[in-house]
Amino acid sequence: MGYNPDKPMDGRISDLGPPHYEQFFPPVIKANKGKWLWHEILQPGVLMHKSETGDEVYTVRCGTARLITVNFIREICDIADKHCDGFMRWTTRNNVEFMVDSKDKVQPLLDDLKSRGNKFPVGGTGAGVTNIVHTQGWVHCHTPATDASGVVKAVMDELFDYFTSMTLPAQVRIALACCLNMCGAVHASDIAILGIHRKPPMIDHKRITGVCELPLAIASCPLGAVKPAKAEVDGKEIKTVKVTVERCMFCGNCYTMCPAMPLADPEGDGIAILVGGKVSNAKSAPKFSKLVIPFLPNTTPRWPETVEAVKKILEAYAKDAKKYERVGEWAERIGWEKFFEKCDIPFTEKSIDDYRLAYNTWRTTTQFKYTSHIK
Amino acid sequence: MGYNPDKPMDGRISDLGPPHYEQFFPPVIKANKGKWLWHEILQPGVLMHKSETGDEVYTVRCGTARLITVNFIREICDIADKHCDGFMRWTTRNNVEFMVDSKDKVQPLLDDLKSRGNKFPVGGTGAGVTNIVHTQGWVHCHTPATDASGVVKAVMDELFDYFTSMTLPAQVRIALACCLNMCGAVHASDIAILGIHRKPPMIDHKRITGVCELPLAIASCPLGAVKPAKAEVDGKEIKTVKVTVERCMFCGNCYTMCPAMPLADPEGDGIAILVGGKVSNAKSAPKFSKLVIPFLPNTTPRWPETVEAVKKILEAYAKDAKKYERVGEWAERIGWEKFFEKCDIPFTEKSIDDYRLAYNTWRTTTQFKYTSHIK
Amino acid sequence: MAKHETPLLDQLESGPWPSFVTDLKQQAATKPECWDILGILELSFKDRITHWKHGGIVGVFGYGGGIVGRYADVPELFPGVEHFHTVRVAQPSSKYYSSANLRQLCDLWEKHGSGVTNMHGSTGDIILLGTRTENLEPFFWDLTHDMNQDLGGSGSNLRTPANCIGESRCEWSCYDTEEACYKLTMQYQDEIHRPAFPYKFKFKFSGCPNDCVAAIARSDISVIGTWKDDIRIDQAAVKEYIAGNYPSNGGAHSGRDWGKFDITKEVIDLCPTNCMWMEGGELKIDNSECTRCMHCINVMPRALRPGAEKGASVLVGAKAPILDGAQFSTLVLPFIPMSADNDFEELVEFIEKVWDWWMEVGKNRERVGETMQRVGLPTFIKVMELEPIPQMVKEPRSNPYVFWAEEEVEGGFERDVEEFRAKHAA
Amino acid sequence: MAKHETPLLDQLESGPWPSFVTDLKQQAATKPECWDILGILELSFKDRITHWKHGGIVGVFGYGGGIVGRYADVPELFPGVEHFHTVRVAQPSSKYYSSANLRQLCDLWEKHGSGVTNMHGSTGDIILLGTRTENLEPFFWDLTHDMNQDLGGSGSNLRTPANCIGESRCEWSCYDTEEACYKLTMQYQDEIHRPAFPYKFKFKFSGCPNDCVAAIARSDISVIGTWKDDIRIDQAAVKEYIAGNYPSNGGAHSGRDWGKFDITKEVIDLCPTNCMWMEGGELKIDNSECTRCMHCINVMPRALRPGAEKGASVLVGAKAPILDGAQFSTLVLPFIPMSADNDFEELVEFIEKVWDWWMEVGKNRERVGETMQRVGLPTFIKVMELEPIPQMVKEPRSNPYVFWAEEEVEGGFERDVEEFRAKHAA
Ligand code: SRM
Ligand code: SRM
Ligand code: SRM
Ligand code: SRM
Ligand code: SF4
Ligand code: SF4
Ligand code: SF4
Ligand code: SF4
Ligand code: SF4
Ligand code: SF4
Ligand code: SF4
Ligand code: SF4
Repeated sequence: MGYNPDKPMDGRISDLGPPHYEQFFPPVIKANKGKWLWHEILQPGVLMHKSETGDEVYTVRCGTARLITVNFIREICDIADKHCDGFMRWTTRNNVEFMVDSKDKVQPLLDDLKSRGNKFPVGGTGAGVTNIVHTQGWVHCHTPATDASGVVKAVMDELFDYFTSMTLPAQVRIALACCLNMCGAVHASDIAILGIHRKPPMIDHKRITGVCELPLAIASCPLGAVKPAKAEVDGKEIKTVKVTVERCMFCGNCYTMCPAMPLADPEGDGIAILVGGKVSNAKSAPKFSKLVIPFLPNTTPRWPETVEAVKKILEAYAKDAKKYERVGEWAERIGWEKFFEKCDIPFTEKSIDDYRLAYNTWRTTTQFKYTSHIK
Repeated sequence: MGYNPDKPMDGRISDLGPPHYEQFFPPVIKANKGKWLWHEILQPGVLMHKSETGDEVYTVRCGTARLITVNFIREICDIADKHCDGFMRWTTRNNVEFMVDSKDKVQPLLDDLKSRGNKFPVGGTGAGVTNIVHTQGWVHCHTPATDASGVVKAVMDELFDYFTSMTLPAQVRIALACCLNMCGAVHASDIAILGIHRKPPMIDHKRITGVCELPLAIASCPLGAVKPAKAEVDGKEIKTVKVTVERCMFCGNCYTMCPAMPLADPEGDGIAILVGGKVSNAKSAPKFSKLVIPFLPNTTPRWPETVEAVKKILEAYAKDAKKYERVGEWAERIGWEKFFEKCDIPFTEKSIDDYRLAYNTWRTTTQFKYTSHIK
Repeated sequence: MAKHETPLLDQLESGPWPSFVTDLKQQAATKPECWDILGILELSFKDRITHWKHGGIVGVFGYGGGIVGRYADVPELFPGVEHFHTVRVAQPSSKYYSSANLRQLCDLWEKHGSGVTNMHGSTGDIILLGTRTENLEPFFWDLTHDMNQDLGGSGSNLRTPANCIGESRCEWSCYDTEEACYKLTMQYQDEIHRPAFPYKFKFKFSGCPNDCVAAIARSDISVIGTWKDDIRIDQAAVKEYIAGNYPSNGGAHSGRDWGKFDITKEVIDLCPTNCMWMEGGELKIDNSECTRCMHCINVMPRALRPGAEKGASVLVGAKAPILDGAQFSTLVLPFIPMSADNDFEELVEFIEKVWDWWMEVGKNRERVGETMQRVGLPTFIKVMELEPIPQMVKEPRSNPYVFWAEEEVEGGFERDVEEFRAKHAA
Repeated sequence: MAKHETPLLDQLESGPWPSFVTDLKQQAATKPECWDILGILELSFKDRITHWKHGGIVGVFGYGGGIVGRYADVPELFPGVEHFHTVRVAQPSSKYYSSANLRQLCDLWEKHGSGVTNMHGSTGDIILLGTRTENLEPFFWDLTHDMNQDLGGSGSNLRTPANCIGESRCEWSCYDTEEACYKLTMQYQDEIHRPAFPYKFKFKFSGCPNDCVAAIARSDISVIGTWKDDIRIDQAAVKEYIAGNYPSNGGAHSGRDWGKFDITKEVIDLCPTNCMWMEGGELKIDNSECTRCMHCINVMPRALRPGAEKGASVLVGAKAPILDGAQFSTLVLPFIPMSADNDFEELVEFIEKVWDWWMEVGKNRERVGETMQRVGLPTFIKVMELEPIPQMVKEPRSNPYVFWAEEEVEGGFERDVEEFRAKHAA
């Protein structure tokens, strides 16, 4: 049987939801759910969880590109079939995890993974760098200001040793979002790579009629930069919009609402670096990432400026922070003026907030440290 | 000679500025300015400063009502003449200070002060409560929501022992402002007593013409609650304003701009208590005071509810805080939920910010303490 | 389809990190449209700009979500990706799979689509990347009929909920995140598939405050495990840590020599509430001061465990920065029980209250966190029929701009200005 | 004038704190209008409302400030306070006085006014409380001619500057606050007396970060002493503190038994930057990490002193909450020298730059801090021709909403949509 276009509603099934998770549990997981007592990371990428039943589960975590093919998934299935009773899982950061129920099964699994070239790097645990949460970029989306998978590959190649080791003061979470919509949720990452536009939208008057609801386009702009206007198209006056460019901060929301207002541009677009965000409630409350480098160009295919910037920050942090200290906790302890100095990042007025709640970020105390910024 | 109303500009002198301070220095101050090495508070209200020249200056600090008469000032001058070579000063919190240049002159001065009844209480130093910075209230101002001098007298009577001793964890600065203009700058005090209105302005249509510039009155409202309107006065239609009462938060700014919009009301007006502000940069940065009791009535002549509330907070703090910890530092360390519990203050939605930068005060972490608030 | 030159992308084949370029090239052997994926991406690398058109409304009958339409803006160059819609397939809780299940999905996607995926999307779905409009219904038919599986969410509706691994492999989980995620996903299939909300809405479930699914940053309703009673201490194990016999932080720091474990420096001094101390060789915790931040437990997993009276905190309103700046979720329910036995009744009741209100007052494209900001937290609390409690805020307001309702003020708001003037000359 | 019954006020005569009621009653013996002050205040205590009319524009010729007009709204009951204007007399730096000077002022005020004062007003002035319009010029004549003194500020002009006691009696002062206050007050007499600003403007001068004149909370330009080099340590005195021979905090805590002085708990652990430690019995400070908060110096005044290379931080924009909420001043110049020898040139130059700009762009009744908020800190810094430095902010922005100027972006903002469409089909 199969889908019959002539009777599309015949036999249609809907609202099934996802499959029940339990059917996919490896046996040791099924037997011990809710009974785990403690865990230990035996080596980078290898976790052991101990159950009150005495059982143990060994997890081997591998980095992936996230953008993967069915070919590749089948290879993952092969490995799972061979070592893990046919089960596996993915983490919330796009790593794949293979689980075995006894210690002696770990090394054969590791050996197998290793034998497959650079496809299954083992790591991403503990005080290291794990996989970069990221988004579509030029592979799929219509609004990106940079690519996603390409930048991630370039950065992870450079940080690879941090993925396969646990030498940092704490876990470092890197994320990438290719535009201000922030599907990569970079707003709360230790290091965030954010695609940004820097040119105001063009108005495609020829196309705007029909594809845009003008009032929605006008309302979309948080700064009121989109205004009603008229234009001549093919000799006829049409209703359209215009943009007050001095008020535009390139958020792209107008383009989301109106396809006739593209902003992307080879020169205008690039990457901003934000740092110091975190999600967990451990020690300190969740923190937003802060903008420290306002712009780096889209130098394809390997974004050397971005790779370099991320590495510089990571290394300054690795050198200076205390054990357990997340990047943001470190920056706050030493003071942001010292952060810029230690990371050797020039401070620009672009890092000074001038949006809605800006006053809260102004320094309203005499407490500051002397740095090279003070001449 | 003297002022001649017929020739007002004749012989007029202006822009003289204040007298030069140096002529008012006690000799020991003049000789040692810029040379002081250290100080010690010998007993509450008595300071000793040591100079690198070996000189010492002993300062005796006395509380005053601030609202004082020339009679009273002359009495202060008598004391200064008798003990201090005719010099004295006032502090930034309205205490009067008598200085002598040797230790043996201190006791006679103290004895003299003591002999004058309750006029010259000695204290206000160190880890105690010093004078309450305050404003005009019903003695002089047109916008107060409470009195100033009366409330201060009632509160200081109750806290008197804290003025004459140094038993608190740190200095506690209390301030009072009789309306939201906050001339008493209560926005950064350990404990703040703030006069608040709670009824929207009335509109005196009969009077508005002439005394108000309507556009200014309309623009004065931060929430846009003041709108243009028309009214009939003596059979004639006039331009006036109306107030959308649901949008009014009783700030009084319209009344400041327009005398025909009085808000004061015996039932509506009263006192809010804010706590945890500080000015100094010692240890922690300056902090704003936070609203913890939204309303207490104007129970003249001694405001027992207000006195009681201030005392309760002060005593909870005295009992619980660590040495050197200001009220706000204490509240932040224990958590505001514990503050309300320890001070036995009911928490109301009025303490939850809903003004401009409100989101910054929302709790965006899972970190909280269990208190009786959680049922 | 033609093989394209990809000199720029080729440079992404070297280096130790897995290369999606290599993977795509290998897949192209059996799925030639992958050449066009590589081709159009190479063009973007050259032009430094995307080559996808804006949006495109496609879907399967009866669903308002689950598919994101996409068309190439250079279709003549890359006909294989002229249509390139993504399909969001709802993932199972915690993203466990059997190879049987995945192989079947791979076969389906090879048949109906490009053979390219994201495992997984940022929200949590299985993202099947690229197919033509005419393939959508056949794929959906097979997915439902052959695999008994379904699409996830997109558009102004409930998005596919996600959860941390929870009790299935984590010792700290304070409730069954998998079951909660599954139950609520099943219960709200209609809300997932048929747009009825002002804007998107997300649930995420973490088992403890470490928040491994980033719920507090990325979901409109964040359900984060916590406990009510005391942290469970195994004093013998504490001693082992002190003796250096157990690795600190479960071995997470073993790659560098940080010196001998120092319980004072590493645990007691880093406790944000300073509520721990050593006494007679034992570790003590004043649990009434503890904010359950997890730090001490993280550092000494063999000695410390969350309490036994478990449940969750519910926080509301996280979102990305468009338009007013990013928001974390705000603590609204400090503690609720989370039990599958009563079908998570307390949570469900709260969720539906939030929706009822938001669907009524939320503006078009206004996330619930933005609606909360617009009406103010006090109003939100009131409409949720909750008691205001200090746990909802970091600190009380510092401005004095309090609204008073007429009925709260003795004598009301109405006053007679003539009467006033009789006592107060103008 | 008639004596009034004051049963409510009478209750404020008891109690240990000095009673303004008693004082006023005694003054009434020679200044009978004090009865009317008591009378109208008693009426307010009874009615629980003020009995003063709104404003009233009065003053002395040629000045726009210095007098606050005030009229009773029940003049028939209390004719002695029908007019009740206050006069703000500029106070000397640090509010030192000779009895001769004060006695003369008292005589003048007894002659021309009510004999009631505030020592001092919140801004710092001597407040002479209550006189009639026709007395203003004669009082001013005598004040200027007989006493060589002057009025302070009110209205939309520079308000009377104020300072902490500074070097004259405080060992911590990092510049001469008295001289700075005096010099600038003299220099800006015109700005004080003749309204030319969008709104009020205040200067306050504190000698160190303890900020005893509350500059950071209450002045549009806050000048707060600080230093550049190292805290000066007398190690012998440190030992005395440790031995318990010197009282901690200059004896400020001597009223309670806090136990033996513990330098670790009381100083080192409370240092906000954790930059202190003991080594070989000596106290060490990593001064490059110190933020000069004063805590350690406050606690051990005999052992520690500010550095020798002194000056001030300049912060801008403090104000009370009307309209947008209160503001503290924001750090704009981290360090400037403060020397009377060059007439505080660096400060004066900055002040005038701020004024030039604010007078041009400030709206009516907009404090400079509000103007800063309206235009944004980056713009303010630019118009002040300052380098943006991280010391100006607590932390970098967390939203990504950066403005880029056209000239900063390669290729500028102008683009041709036709050209774009040629490469990107719509
Ligand atoms: C597998 C995974 C959950 C899942 O459902 O997939 C997971 C698993 C564990 N997390 Fe996590 N965390 C996972 C994502 C996260 C996230 C979410 C994210 O990064 O987007 C966070 C919040 C990140 C943040 O704060 O920005 C997270 C914050 C933590 C923390 C808090 C650490 C801190 O100092 O802030 C801990 C505790 C610790 O590591 O000491 C923790 C601890 C753990 C433990 C030790 C829990 C346990 O007892 O099993 C697990 C192994 C940790 C390890 O890998 O070192 N996990 N963990 C996720 C693995 C992602 C990956 O592939 O790298
Ligand atoms: C006399 C006066 C200055 C003046 O020009 O008049 C003054 C004088 C001194 N202050 Fe002050 N302060 C004076 C108002 C202030 C203010 C302003 C205010 O309260 O409005 C503050 C900021 C208050 C705040 O933070 O809210 C202030 C915050 C300090 C601090 C910081 C304390 C802290 O922990 O935050 C110190 C240091 C200390 O006490 O350890 C200090 C220390 C001192 C010292 C010890 C300085 C010295 O070496 O001489 C002086 C005696 C302190 C005492 O009385 O215990 N002074 N001091 C003011 C006395 C007011 C009064 O009559 O009570
Ligand atoms: C596919 C995915 C990125 C990815 O590569 O993983 C994605 C892709 C898009 N997101 Fe997203 N979002 C995705 C997770 C997120 C997340 C993360 C999350 O859910 O945890 C966020 C931040 C959290 C949040 O919801 O605030 C996110 C915040 C946005 C926003 C900003 C929403 C806001 O309120 O600020 C938009 C803009 C919009 O809705 O118009 C957006 C819009 C979009 C659109 C539909 C583009 C648009 O402007 O209409 C993207 C389609 C891309 C494409 O061509 O396929 N996407 N988006 C993620 C969904 C996969 C999945 O279902 O698993
Ligand atoms: C007399 C004094 C209170 C006192 O009892 O000490 C005072 C009294 C008045 N202040 Fe004030 N302010 C006084 C110091 C302050 C201070 C404190 C300071 O200067 O350190 C502040 C807070 C700091 C600030 O400037 O922001 C202050 C913030 C206000 C405001 C709110 C200004 C704002 O920008 O938010 C107003 C409202 C206005 O300007 O219209 C105001 C207005 C007023 C008016 C003129 C009433 C009005 O609405 O027009 C009051 C006249 C009262 C009267 O009848 O005498 N007063 N005012 C203080 C001046 C005495 C002096 O010269 O020494
Ligand atoms: S972050 Fe922006 S460009 Fe990237 S996938 Fe999301 S919406 Fe598209
Ligand atoms: S990009 Fe953003 S700021 Fe610029 S016009 Fe569009 S909506 Fe407005
Ligand atoms: S605080 Fe308000 S009522 Fe009090 S003196 Fe100032 S302006 Fe007048
Ligand atoms: S009191 Fe304030 S909020 Fe109310 S109408 Fe007047 S200006 Fe507006
Ligand atoms: S959030 Fe807590 S319960 Fe869930 S996986 Fe992370 S550590 Fe475990
Ligand atoms: S969970 Fe956090 S707050 Fe509680 S005792 Fe442990 S470290 Fe302290
Ligand atoms: S501010 Fe500093 S210098 Fe001025 S009096 Fe206070 S402690 Fe002394
Ligand atoms: S002044 Fe403050 S920051 Fe500097 S060493 Fe002393 S306590 Fe630490």
